Amino acid sequence: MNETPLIPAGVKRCSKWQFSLWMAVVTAVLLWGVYAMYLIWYKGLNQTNMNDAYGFALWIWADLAVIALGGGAFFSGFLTYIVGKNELKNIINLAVVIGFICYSSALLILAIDIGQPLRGWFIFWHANVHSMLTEVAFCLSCYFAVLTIEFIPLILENPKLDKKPFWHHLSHNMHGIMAIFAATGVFLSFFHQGSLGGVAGVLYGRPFAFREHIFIWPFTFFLFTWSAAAYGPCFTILVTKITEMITRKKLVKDSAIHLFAKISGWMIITYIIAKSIDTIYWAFVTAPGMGFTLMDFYASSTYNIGLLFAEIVICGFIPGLILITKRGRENSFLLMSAIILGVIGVSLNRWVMVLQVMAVPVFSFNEWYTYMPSWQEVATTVLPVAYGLIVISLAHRYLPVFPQEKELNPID
Amino acid sequence: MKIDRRSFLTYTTALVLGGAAGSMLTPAPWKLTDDVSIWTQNWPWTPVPEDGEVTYKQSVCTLCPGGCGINVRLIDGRPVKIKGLEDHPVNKGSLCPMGISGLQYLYGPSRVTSPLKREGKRGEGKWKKVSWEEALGAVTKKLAELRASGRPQSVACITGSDQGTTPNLIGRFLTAYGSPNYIRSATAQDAIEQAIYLTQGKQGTPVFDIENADFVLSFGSGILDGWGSAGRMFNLYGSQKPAKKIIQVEPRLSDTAAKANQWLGINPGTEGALALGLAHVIIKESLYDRNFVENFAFGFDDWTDDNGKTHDGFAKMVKNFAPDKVSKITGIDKAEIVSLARAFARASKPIAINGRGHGAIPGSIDESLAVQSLNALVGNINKPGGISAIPDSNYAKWPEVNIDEIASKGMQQPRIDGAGSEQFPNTRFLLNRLPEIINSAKGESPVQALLVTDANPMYTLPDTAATKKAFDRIPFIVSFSPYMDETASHADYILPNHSYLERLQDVPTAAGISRQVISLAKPVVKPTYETKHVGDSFILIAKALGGFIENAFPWEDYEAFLKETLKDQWRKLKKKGIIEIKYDLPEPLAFTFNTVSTKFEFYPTARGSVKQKQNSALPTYTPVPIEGDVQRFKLVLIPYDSIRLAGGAIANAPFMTKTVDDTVLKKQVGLLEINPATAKGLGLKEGATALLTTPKGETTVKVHLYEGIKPGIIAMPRGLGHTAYSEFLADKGINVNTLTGPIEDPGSGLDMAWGIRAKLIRI
Amino acid sequence: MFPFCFEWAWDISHLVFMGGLWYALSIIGAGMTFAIVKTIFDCSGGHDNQDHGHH
Amino acid sequence: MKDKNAKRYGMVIDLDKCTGCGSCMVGCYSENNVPFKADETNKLDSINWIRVYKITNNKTYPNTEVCYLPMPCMQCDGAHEGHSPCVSVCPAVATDYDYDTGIVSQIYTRCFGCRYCMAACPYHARKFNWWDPVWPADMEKYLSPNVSPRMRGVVEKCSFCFHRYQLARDKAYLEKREELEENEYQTACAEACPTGAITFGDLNNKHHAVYKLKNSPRAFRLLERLNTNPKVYYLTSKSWVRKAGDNYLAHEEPTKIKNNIKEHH
Repeated sequence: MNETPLIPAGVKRCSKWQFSLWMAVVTAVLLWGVYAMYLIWYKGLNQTNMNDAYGFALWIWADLAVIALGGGAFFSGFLTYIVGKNELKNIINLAVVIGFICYSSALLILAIDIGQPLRGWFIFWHANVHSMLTEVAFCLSCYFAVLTIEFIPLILENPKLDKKPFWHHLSHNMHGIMAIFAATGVFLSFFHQGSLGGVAGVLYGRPFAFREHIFIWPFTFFLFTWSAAAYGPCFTILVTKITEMITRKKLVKDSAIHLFAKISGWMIITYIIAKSIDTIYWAFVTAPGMGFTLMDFYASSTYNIGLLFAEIVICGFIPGLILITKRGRENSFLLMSAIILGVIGVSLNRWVMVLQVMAVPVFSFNEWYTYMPSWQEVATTVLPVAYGLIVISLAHRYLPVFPQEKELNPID
Repeated sequence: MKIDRRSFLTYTTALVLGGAAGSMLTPAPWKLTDDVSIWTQNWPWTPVPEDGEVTYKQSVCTLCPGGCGINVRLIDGRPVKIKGLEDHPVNKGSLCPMGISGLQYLYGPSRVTSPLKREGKRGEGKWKKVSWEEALGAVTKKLAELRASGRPQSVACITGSDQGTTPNLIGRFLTAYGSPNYIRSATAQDAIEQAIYLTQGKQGTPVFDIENADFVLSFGSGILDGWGSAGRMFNLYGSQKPAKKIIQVEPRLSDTAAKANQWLGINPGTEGALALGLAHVIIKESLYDRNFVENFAFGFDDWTDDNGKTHDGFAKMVKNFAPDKVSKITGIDKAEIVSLARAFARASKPIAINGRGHGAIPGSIDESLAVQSLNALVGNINKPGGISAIPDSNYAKWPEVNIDEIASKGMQQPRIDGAGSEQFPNTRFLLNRLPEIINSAKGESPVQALLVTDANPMYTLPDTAATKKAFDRIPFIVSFSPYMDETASHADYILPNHSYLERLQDVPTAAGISRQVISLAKPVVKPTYETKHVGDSFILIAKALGGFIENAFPWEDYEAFLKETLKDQWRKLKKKGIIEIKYDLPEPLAFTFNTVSTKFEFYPTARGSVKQKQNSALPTYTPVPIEGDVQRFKLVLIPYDSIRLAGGAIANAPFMTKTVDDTVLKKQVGLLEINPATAKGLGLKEGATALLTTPKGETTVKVHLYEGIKPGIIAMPRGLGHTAYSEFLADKGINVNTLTGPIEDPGSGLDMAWGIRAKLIRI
Repeated sequence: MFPFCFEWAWDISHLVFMGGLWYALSIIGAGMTFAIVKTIFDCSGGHDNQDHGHH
Repeated sequence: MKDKNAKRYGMVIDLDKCTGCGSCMVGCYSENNVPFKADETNKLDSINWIRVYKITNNKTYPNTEVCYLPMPCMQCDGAHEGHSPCVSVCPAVATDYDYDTGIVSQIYTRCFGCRYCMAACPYHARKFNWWDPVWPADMEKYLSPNVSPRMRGVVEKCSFCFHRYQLARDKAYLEKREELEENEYQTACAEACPTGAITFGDLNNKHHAVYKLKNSPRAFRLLERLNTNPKVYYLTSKSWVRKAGDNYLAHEEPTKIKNNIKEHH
């Protein structure tokens, strides 16, 4: 089959065999994950190393992490369509693709994670509106619909599809009202990102997780939305950089990257200040009220105070400060360091807010709970990575993801 | 329009997509989603128990000798729940976890569901299902052969009890057949009974009237760990007055010790010394019951026999047990000893009891005598809140049994286990000696056929290897066990008894209770499998053997036999489930004893002839020799009992094993309790794996660091390490009996071992 | 999620939460309907796709 | 929503009387069709609606003390009644607070196994069915029809034997009685406890034993400082046991801590 009509005009792509080889490797990893997924669905959650103390584990972390990392989509949408930062149009397509991958992965992981996947829809049908998880499920699904809608026009820009009048018009018309979708997406994201923070923050039986509330929302609600908006762009930039590295060409102009990085930097700085205030209040007021000192929560060898330092200083203030300074973000090494630290930082935060919550003993006579994921859990968590690589590879090969690519890489 | 491949693909795609979208508008996908979830709510492999009419049946639990009343809830005749019987005089509604687990002994993979004949090697687990005719026929044939060859005495029978009509029926069978070798499994009750016999001259079931006592001094008795009738003890503890004191003396902080008012950590095996030390203080400070000692006791003061020879009295003898010395022996602080003695003597109704843990091992006869003497010192004999004995029950009216010449000859042979011999005249059964006797026999085994019912010696006897070796020398073993226990799995034939909820059985008074209570265990459900009441099996074998043996069993079956032998009592028993024979305690100041002196004998004269070596029959303290070289084995291993682990003939139900803590069993490995200080010296951390070696065997264990155990002592529970039963019990932990061995009490022949030396190496 | 599900209650929580949900769903639904309807209209209007300027 | 005749069923467990025998656990297994596996030594995948913990005072031999601590579901009221830690988080209303009895229910056929309730419960009262339950060799025959066996993939927990409440109420209804007698509705664990350490009844009813017991100076609740407001009370005469039942800062004394939340009446 001749690929040429499928590849956007004016850009160069690697050879078919090279691409096929790459896809074969990634597909093999994907199949490993699919096999694990089959085992889990067929035999049940006994295939995992979760237990009654660790009901939430690797998967919930993966969910929270991918949604935070996919936060670049809603935030770039917000900046582009609502704030009017048109420069970001050059990166928003990728943000949407990443968002789509992240959210579809999150939904898949949730479907694996629940004990009765065939009853999963009860969360909608029998919704308990007071549960943070209900809010997560609704907003996540709705926002996934929005992301799909945002992704469709990009798919329709495939040269072959674009030739069909219906798809061409549809793409055009969807573009026309994209601001409305984007605004809806921002609204939904605000809530589900927040609700994911709320998932831990409302657990008043878990002193490590519980935070004071503003109205019905715990602090973590706002911190999660904020951190997703702050660190999501880091991941978008990181994926851009990795794609550039692999394809060995520049895909997005520095102006767009630097603008995005700068906004991200300021979001990180403000977030980490808020997070610090939250931590101080929690350490000195909330936790002691329940009979805990801060160090009680960091009394294990795995979960020691170094984690808190890493999260706030190394992966918070440092990348934030790099990104808000012009010289920092314009130095490619510092920029890369900052966005990598940022991605680690938000993932670490989500890890702590899921796994450390479970690990901390609430009774003085209990030991710290330990957990090591089974290979099935690891494989199903790697599965979305493989899936993401496949989608990004296909999208990059066949769709005009980077509007500036042609201009930056003219074909002689 | 030309349909080429491309447009075909396009149209197909459009059709599929359109079809999918369109079908969403139909009810089909929604209905399917709903149906699928309804399916998950009704998975065919998740059982739905049938509902029906609720009824209750009352019976008695016979899983242990405790004799607690049970109330069984049934749905359309199907038992679904067991709870304690509220108005039963033994347990008053309380029940132990084993009793509550009862339904798991009715069904489950451990049940033997039909007669089995061994196919492969012994213990290999290869069986052939056979008919009852074949199984009974094979046993009859073997027994007939042995009789024909003039060796009826080479048939031995091991049972769990010798009280009640079923054991008596089996005893009658052996008598008619011609074998004196009826052997009851021994417990601490044997030593206590003998001590009571020696001091009071009464043969009977011991009574500990803890109900009415106000100060309970327990020398290691696990009164809240399953000692005696567990239901009764728990009920007593729960309803006792706050003023009642429990003092627990044992090297390990057991559940009993944890609930006691005071726990005294003692060097294991030195309980007897402590009892004498307490006696010392009580006598020295004149705190004893002068009236009882002066008027109703013999041998307190020095006395002169008919030959004019002067003997030391108890008072003189205990002068050797001053607190200083006893403190050194027992490891208990001198001041504690003195204050305990005073508190015990000054209490209005103090009682001292012994028998370690559940009482699996009889223990030294001197120790039991010392404890009985302590009770006598405070005048606590034959009165409320004290110690006495209920005469062996004789409610069944047995017709005389006539025996033929072969049987008569057989019955005149000495017992194989040596009980009742010149060496051990006061001991009735000595199962612990059997393996050694068989193993050391020259030529063929003195036991040619072994019948086992309500007992599991292959598991419960200390030194499992020796027991197995002995059993391997017995050519013919028959088990009547309803469960595939260790002994059954080494048998040649299994003639499975009904499970306890399926069979009729009278249950006589259990040890400890101050009233004579005979209860009737009634079938709450029809037999589920092809099993037969053990009484019926014996009657059928007797009938098949013919002659005098057949004549000794003129009844159609066990029920008919029960009806005829119990006579009047039967109607009452059947109707009420219980007959209670009021046991009247003698009036105070009217103490009469059946001893030579007609008094309570601090100096047990009946013991005189066997204590020649010692010159005196007085109980004294000589350290129980403990097996193992102290240089090689620096630690001491003691077995302990837990209410959540059945260490006896009937093993744990899955529910009980489920309650066992992960500090006792972790996956398939048993945990050994060790004091952190001792562990540190051995470089062992919590959960570390170690090799445990004793003179009897070795095993891999994990260690559990426990402050509640005396440094230098290590402890393992009884009840784990089964090799038979099912996956719910087998190969979990180690059977502590594989690591220990019996030590024969020179006075009684009973096993008096309390532990064994051991070595622990980190691996 | 519907008033006929038995968990439903006419309380503030349900009104706010489900109100928000149905509001968002309506916008998404209306937006997509609009885009599709307009596309069909655009196509049936006989416009050649070449006539449209590229966005 | 709340009936004026509403009950608040609760439990008082006398730790001074508990001997750790495990009868409550076994009584519960057999009452509630709790499954069992070949290996139940991993207590984190072992289904127990009531679990007896063994705690020690951490002192060295011979000053060591042990206390057994049976823990069923605490049937928390939460800061305001109905706001139990688990009920408020269940996304599918599979666990609910019954305002007539104060009992937190679990609907197995509704639960889809997200385990959020387990994360929310500080008492580890909630257990997940990691496996399909199996009753081997005819053991299905002893299952009670009053409690449905659970399928794999759902959460379960102590229900204060709610089915017994229903049976007692049905009986009272047939006999045209409005109120239940104290002994008509008792949980299986309270019934099984051979030392009578567990007392069960309506905490609001002056005539019920629990009413008096919960006001004993020996009474306390587990993790009260989290404001879970449990309906299971404990009695102990040992200060170290009381201290182990909650978390305290170094300078704090358990009896002097005022709880933010008072129990409801």
